[in-house]
Amino acid sequence: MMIKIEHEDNSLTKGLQQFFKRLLETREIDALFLPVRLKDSSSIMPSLVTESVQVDNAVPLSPAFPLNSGRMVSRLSYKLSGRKTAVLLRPCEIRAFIELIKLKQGSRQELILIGIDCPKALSSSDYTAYMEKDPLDDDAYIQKVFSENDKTLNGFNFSSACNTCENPFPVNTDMNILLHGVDLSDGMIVESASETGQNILETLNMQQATEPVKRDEVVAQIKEAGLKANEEMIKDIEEKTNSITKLNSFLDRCINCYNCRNMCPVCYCKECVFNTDVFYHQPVQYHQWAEKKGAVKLPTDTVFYHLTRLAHISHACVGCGQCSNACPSDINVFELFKSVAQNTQAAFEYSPGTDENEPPPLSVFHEKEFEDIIGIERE
Amino acid sequence: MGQVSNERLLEQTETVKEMIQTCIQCGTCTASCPNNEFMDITPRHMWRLLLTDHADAVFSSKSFIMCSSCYYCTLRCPRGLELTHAMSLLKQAASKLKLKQFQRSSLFYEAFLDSVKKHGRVREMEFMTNYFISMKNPVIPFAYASLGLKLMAKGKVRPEFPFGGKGKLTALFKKVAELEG
Amino acid sequence: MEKFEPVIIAFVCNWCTYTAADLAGTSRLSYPTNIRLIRVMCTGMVDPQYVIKAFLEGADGVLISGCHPGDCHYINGNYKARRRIKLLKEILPRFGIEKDRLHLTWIGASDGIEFAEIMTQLNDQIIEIGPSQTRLSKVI
Amino acid sequence: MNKAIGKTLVAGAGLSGIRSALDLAETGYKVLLIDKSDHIGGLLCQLDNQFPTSKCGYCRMLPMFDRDKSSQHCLRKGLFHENIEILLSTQLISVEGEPGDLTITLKQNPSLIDSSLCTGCGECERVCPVLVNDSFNEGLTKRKAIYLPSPQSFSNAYTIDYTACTRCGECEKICPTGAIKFTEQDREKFKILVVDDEKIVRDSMKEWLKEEGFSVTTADSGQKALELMDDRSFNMMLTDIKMPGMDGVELLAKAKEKNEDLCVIMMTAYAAVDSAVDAMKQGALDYLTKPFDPDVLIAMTKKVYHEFEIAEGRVEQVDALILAGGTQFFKPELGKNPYGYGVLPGVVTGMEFERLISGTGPGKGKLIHPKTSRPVRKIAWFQCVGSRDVQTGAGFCSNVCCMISIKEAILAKEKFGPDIEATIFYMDMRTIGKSFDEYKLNAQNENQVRFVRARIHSLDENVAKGDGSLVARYVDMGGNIHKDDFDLVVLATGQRPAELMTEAALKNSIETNQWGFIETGSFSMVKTSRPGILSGGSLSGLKDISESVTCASAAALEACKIMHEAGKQIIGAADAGAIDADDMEDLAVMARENPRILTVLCSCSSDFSQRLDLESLKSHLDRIPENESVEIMDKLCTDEGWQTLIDMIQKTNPNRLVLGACLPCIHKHRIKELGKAAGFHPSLVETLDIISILNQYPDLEISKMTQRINRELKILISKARFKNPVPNERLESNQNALVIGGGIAGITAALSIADCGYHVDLVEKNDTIGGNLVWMDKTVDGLDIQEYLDEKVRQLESHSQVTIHKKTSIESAASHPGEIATLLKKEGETNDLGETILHGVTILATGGSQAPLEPDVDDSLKILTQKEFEIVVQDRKIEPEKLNTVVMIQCSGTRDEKHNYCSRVCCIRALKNALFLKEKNPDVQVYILYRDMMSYGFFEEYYTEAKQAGVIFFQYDSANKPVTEMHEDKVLVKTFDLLLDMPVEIEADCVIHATGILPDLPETLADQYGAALDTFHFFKEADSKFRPVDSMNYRVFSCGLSLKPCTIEEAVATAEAAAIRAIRILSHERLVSGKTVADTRTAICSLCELCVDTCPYGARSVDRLEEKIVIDPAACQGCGVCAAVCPSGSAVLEGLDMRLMLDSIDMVLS
Repeated sequence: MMIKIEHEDNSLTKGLQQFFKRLLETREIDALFLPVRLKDSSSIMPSLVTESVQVDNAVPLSPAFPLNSGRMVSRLSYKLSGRKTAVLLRPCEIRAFIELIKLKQGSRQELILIGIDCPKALSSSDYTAYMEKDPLDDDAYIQKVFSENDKTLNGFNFSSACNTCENPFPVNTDMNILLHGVDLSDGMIVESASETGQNILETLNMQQATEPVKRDEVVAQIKEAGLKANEEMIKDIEEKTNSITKLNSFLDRCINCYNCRNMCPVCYCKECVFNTDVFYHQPVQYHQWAEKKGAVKLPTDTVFYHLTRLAHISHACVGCGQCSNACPSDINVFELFKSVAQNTQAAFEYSPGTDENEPPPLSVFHEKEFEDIIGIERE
Repeated sequence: MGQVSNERLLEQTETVKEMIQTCIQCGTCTASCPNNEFMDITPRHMWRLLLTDHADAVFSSKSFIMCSSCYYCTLRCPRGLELTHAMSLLKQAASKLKLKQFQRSSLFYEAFLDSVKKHGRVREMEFMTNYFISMKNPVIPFAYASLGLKLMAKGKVRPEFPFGGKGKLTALFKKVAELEG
Repeated sequence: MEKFEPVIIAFVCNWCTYTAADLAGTSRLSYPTNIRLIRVMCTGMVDPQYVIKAFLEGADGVLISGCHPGDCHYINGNYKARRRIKLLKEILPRFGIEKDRLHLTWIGASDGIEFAEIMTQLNDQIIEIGPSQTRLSKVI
Repeated sequence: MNKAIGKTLVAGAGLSGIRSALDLAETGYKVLLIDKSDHIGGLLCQLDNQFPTSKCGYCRMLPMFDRDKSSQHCLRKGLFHENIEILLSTQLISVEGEPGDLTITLKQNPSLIDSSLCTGCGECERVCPVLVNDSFNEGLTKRKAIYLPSPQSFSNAYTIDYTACTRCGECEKICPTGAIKFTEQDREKFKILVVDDEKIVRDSMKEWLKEEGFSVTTADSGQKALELMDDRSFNMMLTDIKMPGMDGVELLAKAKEKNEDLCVIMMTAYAAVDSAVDAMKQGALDYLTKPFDPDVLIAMTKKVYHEFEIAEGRVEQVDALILAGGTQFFKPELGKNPYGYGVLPGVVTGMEFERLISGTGPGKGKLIHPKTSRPVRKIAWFQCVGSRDVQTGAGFCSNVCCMISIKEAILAKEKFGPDIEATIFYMDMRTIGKSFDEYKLNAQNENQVRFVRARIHSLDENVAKGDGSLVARYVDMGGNIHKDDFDLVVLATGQRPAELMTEAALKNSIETNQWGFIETGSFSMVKTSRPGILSGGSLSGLKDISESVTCASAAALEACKIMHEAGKQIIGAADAGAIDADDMEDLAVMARENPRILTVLCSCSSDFSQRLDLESLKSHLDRIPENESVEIMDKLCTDEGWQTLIDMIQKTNPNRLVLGACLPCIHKHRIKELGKAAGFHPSLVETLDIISILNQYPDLEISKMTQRINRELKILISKARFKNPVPNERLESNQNALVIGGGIAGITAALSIADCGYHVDLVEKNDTIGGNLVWMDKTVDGLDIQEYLDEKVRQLESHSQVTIHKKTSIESAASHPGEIATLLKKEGETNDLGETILHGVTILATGGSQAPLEPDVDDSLKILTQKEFEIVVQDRKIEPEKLNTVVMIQCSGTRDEKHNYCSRVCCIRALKNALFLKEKNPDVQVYILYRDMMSYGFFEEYYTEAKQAGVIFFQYDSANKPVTEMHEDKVLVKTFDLLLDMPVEIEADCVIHATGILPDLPETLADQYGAALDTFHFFKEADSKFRPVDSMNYRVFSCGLSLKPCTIEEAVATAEAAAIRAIRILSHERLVSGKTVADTRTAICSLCELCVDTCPYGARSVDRLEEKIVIDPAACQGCGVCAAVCPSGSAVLEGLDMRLMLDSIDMVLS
């Protein structure tokens, strides 16, 4: 079913807030999880909200994307809490969460997943700068981002991940808030995407809406634009990193801080193997490497680390771009990842985050597959 | 068939059926048989007919008559069945029952043996003459004419009567007759 | 110029390919000595990291070899290995490590001759491809 | 009191011998494993792949827990186990005594080669002038008289073919280590007497034999010979038969009176062979037909001499004896040889074909014609060569040839391409195993193997073509004659009793059947007529791998029972390698210490130094910081050398040792001693067999060789560096068993386990036990089933170690490492929580039943299943005397889309019922409508018997099944006679359908115990061939009908097998893991469970309470897939962990 969220005091944001308040008041749920502007701050962070009044600070659609909340939702759900939570997530956050479910890091059992057409995001550094320089108010931002498909905002760049995203639409949820192809002057539409979602929407008793007629067309346009941008980006990054030498230079500022992996929503390890004793080498080892090569850079294993991470989770990369966001050395890790993820995902016909019953490609096998790679015939 | 009932035929072939009871229809006999191509039904088919009590069908075929007793089938049968012997028992049955369709062969054998009995060896001309006479069909000799001439040209059949051996086999024939009851 | 002698690492499973290698040994079938065997329990235990490490440390070629499908001592380790090699073949060429530098083969316990042949062919092939970039440039 | 350890002798070290030996050794008994041949592994060493998977899996037979006690490599390389002593080239001579106290005499070939000195360099082979047929390749290739026993053997030691060796001594001269020692003068001690009236014969024989080094005396008459015998003793006499005066036969008798042990060989002209044969009956050993080739004489003499040489027996005291001598194959060259084997080109036996396509065979992995060396394209397989053929004295079926041929055809296609045309000529396709029918269909449909139902009478060369191709003439079902050309014809040769074993059996009064196969007792596949002596594997008739293995295990169970009843002890696994508290402390200290590695290189009396730059090697290795010291020593293989090493260890006090030497001195047991002497665990010693590498590259220059050895040593040093000194894990293990199902399989399993001293809970859902046996009267062999069942039930019910739970089902089960908890539910008790049983093993013997007739319309006793028929006849509701016509329809609802397997027992049951009817009423006409008559093995006799009794068989096609119609009080059966090509209608009083067997193993039940079901809903074996009663969960087994369709006897065997497989776990209070074993670093584990899902053995599970991954160290086989699937490195493979691997990579690349 579809219901309509109308403007509240001529504000879309307030209309949305109203919707979430109603949701919280239904008793169907105990808490909301959504981006909230922190008190006395311009920072918008994902927050767990239990008091209706707190919803007034929620910014469901903002250019801030400080971290992928998929990870946070996994913290909320990896064990039972006895509470029902409605979580609002961007499409890439949903995808990340679905991947985490497959890895037993979270569960949908106590969650209502609410998806939203992606409002895009500025990169973290640009966001800080943008906020300092006359930012748009929340409603204006929504109007702008859903009416134009620009790569910049007031001269600041949307993140590379957003600009090259071919799938900024929610799937795999209980309900979705739709803005693309919707006449925003008339409000927004919430569609149910599961039986649970439908039941909840029914209890809200809100005005029914009809399918936005232009949506398919707009969605197709956005996807196409995303694909095109993605293609260009990949061509570019491939050119920059298509040899070990080039990869060396691409990563030469890396300080092995592992922030990229810490912020990666699908890098679910409690501790990265590169932080374990396996890589806590004997002093003599460094000498031996130095003796072999003449010199060795410390910290070592930089390329090894990045290639390993590609091997471990590129198939699960949801393209959120948080790795680049987190890099203190401004290495565009995201682009590197996405360019490889595209290949690995295609190889296993795997599309991360779309179906929680689709097992991770390296956890399964078929007796008859990839027979072409067996043997030493040259490809 | 007409002249002899299946029941009567079955009685006559009882021993043969018993002999081949353990046949597993593998077909070795058939594939072994050098005369198979002249047979209207294969030996295997024939044994099968016997086993399933279709003796009439066996005797409406002439396959067993075509057996030239080369013993290949007996040699190779995995069940160790004495198939050649079984074939000759069928021939004997046919002869004993005086089945019309086998009359020619029965008479042929009789004429042959008569000649042997008399002379201790076969006298081709006498044997053939007797055979033709017993057939009581004036057309038959002509059918053999060309073959006869060929054999004569090669010296396989001689017009004169060879000598010797007379009466020496009588005892043997007598004994056989005794044995056969 | 000195003839290029490639450095090749072969991860061989304890049950089948290692037996074949042994058989090649006792049958006096020599294969290039620059191929370095590392015995593993099963090809299924070859972590992608081992292959990456080998290439980064200057290997010109890496071979993983185990039991034929269905022969795996551990039932299905070789199938799991196949997926990992497929994965690496999608990643490494992207960075200039040619697909043909990495191979997966099934060599059974009785295939001593095949083992020696494959080793020789592999060596020739890697010579043809030439030295790996990782040997030329120090990887950070 | 210290009781004696139980010991069993297993004669025959092939597949089944190994199984029996390992089962007993794993249980904790001592085993003496002997084999007459020079290598272990038997027939399977010659086969690369086996049906019904066309794959191998031989290694899956190896122990699963306490793995370090045994070898862990391909069984073709050999086997060792701490509890097994292996004697090769050894035969069984005699057995005396009672079960629990058997005295066994063995004779062993003298060893002319000291295997501890032989380095396998191959010089001897190079100089040996004698070329003989290589029996390993079935004579398709040649080998020297000194040779390596099997190409893959772990030990590189050479062996000598005593009968072929000419004792020229070349090898002895060239051997660099002095490993070969001939005792040539012994031949002089062998005294031969030649008796012949012809001087020329006497003289030339004397000359020939003297040349071979024997002492020869001659006599010109029998009288003279006897006189000579009064003077001195002879070992052998060669005598002519026809001599003036006393003839040879008379001389034989008189000579034997003087000297009973004298070997006499008769010489005779061809015409008098009969008298020679008579003489053999009177005690002559053999005969020679004159004129003979000197080579024949010499060979025969050598054979006798050889016997003389090894006559000295070794006497062993054991508790039980398992005969596992396997089988032999029919020799097609004997007898009528209609297929021209040995005469026509391109006619080979199945075994020869296996060698032709083997990687270690003559074609070196390519299929070439053995005679013309041309490529082969068209291949035919002829079934039943020497089976089901009274002309070759074989009234039996050989069980496995059909399947072997299918496998060979598939392999030919798979290995050599789809261009190969494969045709199998058969009579009945006996796909009698669970998945065999499917295998055949796959061969037919996927591999395009052509199946022709025809028996080939003989084979000819296609002379017109002149290319050596063969032409086969056959008749098809329609009666049409075909002539097909083939490049290669493979004869599926049938089974024959193993000669030596049968000989031994006869000598030791063990009963054999009419064909010479060991006869086993009623309802047992392993008990021979002599108590204490058991038959394993194919000795009692050829079996497929799964059945051989099952019988081998069953034999082991019986041996186990004997040893237990005789009060013999086992060596507990926990005690054997026991490490006391002090040692534990030392090890714990060692674990915290930095590695101090001592690397020792043997210079092997300067042999190594000629090929290696040992000094540069030393200086390279010295640079490795953990290398405390690198030493070069000489002749480590000698006792002095070894002592120097021990001294060095004591001096330098290392905590790791890396040894580079030759194979003999790095043999495992010596390393073990060394570990003890030096005070550390043997697993901390790493060894490199340098000589093998030197041998492999005889021409490699010193610098390159040094480099190579350097790299190999570095890998080992890396291993030593990261080796975990902590001892193997020990898992407390519950010692009770749970058997689910009270049919004959469950009863047998429970009794077997209880008889060996372990407590068993048996759960049966009904209120009676006995299962299917309850409704059965007699077996086809005429054995009384009720009597048997009553006795078993009585034993079970009165057994102090058995608790029976009737009317009880399984509510739930939970597995923990070392223990399974099962919650029972008694019928009728709804409220109470049922009883919980804690047990260490589970045996699923839930049985199966005859499939119902679908649709079951008839209640007038006209249309029945086999079971219904047997019951109504017993109840006299049907009186056989009153029946006129009975039709039996086989494969009614089996071997079709729905149940695509052969139920194995129905054909036998049909034959039994048919014979029963004929016995009760000779006038009843019985018709059996069948697809393939599955009267496998010796059951073939009943097929013949039924035919003799006048039962008529109609074969039908699966596409054209018989139909039945009720016509008043008769049933009209319509079928089609394929041979007569005509429809057949039979009016029957009664139609009996063979509906097949359905398993009764609920998926949920199997699942609760970590077992799985196969596609047919039977229990899924861990490996259908090599672990036929095990599940992937090492504590769960199955037997009887829930495992596979089987006869009572076979069900009993599977139950006994399941029992011993269980006992080998139950006998240990603690199970010891392997040194290479999985572990989890809980602190960094994210609990993603990828490792749990990927483990093929279910060794990993999640402890929900503790929130961590737990590992059953005994279940873990150390494959390491868990470590590879874990991105964080929290799943680790101890012993081969990532640090070690990465370090090894660094090492080989530096």
